[in-house]
Amino acid sequence: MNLKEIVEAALFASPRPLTVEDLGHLFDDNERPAAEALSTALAELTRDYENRPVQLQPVASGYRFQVRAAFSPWVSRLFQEKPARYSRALFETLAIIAYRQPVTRGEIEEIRGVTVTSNIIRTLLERDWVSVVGHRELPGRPALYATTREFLNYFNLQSLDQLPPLMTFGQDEWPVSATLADASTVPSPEDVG
Amino acid sequence: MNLKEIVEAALFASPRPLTVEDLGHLFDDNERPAAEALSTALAELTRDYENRPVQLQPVASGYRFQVRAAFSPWVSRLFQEKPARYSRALFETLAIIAYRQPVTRGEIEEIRGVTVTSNIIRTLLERDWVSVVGHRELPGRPALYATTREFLNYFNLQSLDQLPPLMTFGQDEWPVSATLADASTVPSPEDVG
Amino acid sequence: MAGMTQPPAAEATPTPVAVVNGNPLVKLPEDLYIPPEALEVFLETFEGPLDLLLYLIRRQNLDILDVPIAEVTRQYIAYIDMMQEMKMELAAEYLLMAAILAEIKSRMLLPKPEITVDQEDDPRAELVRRLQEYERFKNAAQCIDQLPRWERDVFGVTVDVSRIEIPRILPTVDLKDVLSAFQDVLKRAEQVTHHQIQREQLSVRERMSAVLSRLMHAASVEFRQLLDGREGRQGVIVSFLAILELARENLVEIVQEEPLAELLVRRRGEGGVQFP
Repeated sequence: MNLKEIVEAALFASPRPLTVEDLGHLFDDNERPAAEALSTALAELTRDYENRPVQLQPVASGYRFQVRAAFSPWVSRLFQEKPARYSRALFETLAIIAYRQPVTRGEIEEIRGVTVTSNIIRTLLERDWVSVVGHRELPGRPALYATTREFLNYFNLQSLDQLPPLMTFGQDEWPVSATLADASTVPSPEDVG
Repeated sequence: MNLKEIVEAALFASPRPLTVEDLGHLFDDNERPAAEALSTALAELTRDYENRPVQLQPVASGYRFQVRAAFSPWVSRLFQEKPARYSRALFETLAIIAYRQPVTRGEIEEIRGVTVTSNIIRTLLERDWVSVVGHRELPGRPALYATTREFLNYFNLQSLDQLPPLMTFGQDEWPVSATLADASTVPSPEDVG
Repeated sequence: MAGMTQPPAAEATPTPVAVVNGNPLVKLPEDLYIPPEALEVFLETFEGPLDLLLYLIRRQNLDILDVPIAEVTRQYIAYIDMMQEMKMELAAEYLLMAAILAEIKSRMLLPKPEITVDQEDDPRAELVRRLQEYERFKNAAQCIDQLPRWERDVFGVTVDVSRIEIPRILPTVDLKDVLSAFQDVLKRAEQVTHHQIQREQLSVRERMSAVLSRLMHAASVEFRQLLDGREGRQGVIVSFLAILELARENLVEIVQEEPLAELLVRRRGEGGVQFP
């Protein structure tokens, strides 16, 4: 059991980075190695782990072992959380944007009767389901939101016309399948914009 | 970046033991290696780390990297909190549950010739070393206790088979070599349990 | 591990000394091997009567299968009496065992009904069985105690993963959820407001967004560029309606710089004004 191995064991076991001083404290006073000996061990370990999946990394608060970023595609799956579910408020906001576009947040709130959180708008923008297509010439120049081509792609629509028409509201069931099957005769807006 | 390196990186990164199945899930469906390939990687890694401060240990919940017991004199100093000590009474109770499971408290008391305190049972349940797996159809429907996977993980075991065999009648000497030879077993009054 | 409860005293042959009615503090029997100061921890040292009996037997290397019951009983009772003399609280199990031992001893003294004594008829048989059983688990407990233990002997590794990038998995959404949410909105709107949400051609609204979006990049676009003949008649109508609606909502203006010049669709606001 040599010094380098003890240092290696401690660095692996420690939940936080360790300094040369921390490493010294692993030993009894009368057995404590010199700081240079510990530094040498750290330098050698750094070299030993140069081409390994784990590397010895000096950071502000000491040395720690770290998994190389290159392994992210696989290792990240250990930490991936189950995706959360979106709120009903988000669905409502998205639907209003789809049917009433281009529309401002204020207008959405007027229809919904409740506030639309920035969080919802941000999520919809991040998903690239809606985008800002302009601003209304009103105080504060509120952004005008519209659905995107990505929105159509995601929901497997060729054009917004494939959404059920407003007329059918009030029925208990959405005739979604029927509507989707009814291919619209209206050309897609692909050539515009 | 080969399979062995990916497995190595994941095992170092994971806060819990990983099974072959867990390791398979690091990959996309169409890139998932065969279970044998993963097992081979694990076997090779076990060999690679044979003489290192860190070892690849199979336990009940899968494989984990851990710092070898030989380094505990130094490594334990990293942690302020001293590991809990447990009484002989607790270990006798645990041993009876491990070897005789599922077993009731009354049956444990019959073997030990003395009362098993609620304190002991509570500690074992709190540590998640034992759990209630049913009730005996007797007056009072006494709980049946069994050891858990956490018990095996904690004591570095893959399965109950790996427990030292119960001494057979007539044998005066216990096969000490099967266990760690150095640990002291003198009970002390401040023991937990 | 054989010596776990044995004090380091030198071995001695048991001497027949009676303690019971004497003063135990000054006249400790020499074969008890427990110094007076250790009596305090007696109850913690032994895990019950079976443990104490095993200690008495093992200490003297007696054969557990042929226990000299009289001798062991004498020693056992000496301990118990000593505990009681010291007014230590004694678990009921210890007294029960004393009674069992006394009973076995008396049965051993009775004349044997037959010459060949079956092992099962041995009054000690049940006690021996229990002692053996207990000893097995006592040893097993010691073995478990000596297994390498997590966070005492072996330690988990903690390797930093801050360099690992974790892509977020986004929730999947069913169009039906969006639509049924919208249905709720409309129902609410009907109840509370004068909001008239009438049927509109979604393709027009869609095209309105497209025109606006195009004006994000250029402050103005020629009117005819927004009407693409390749879309056919209906496509042109949709675009036309969209532009009119945008103008009505004051989102764009349709301008002509000079007579007979190209009709321009210009976005409202700073950008539009600055257009040459």
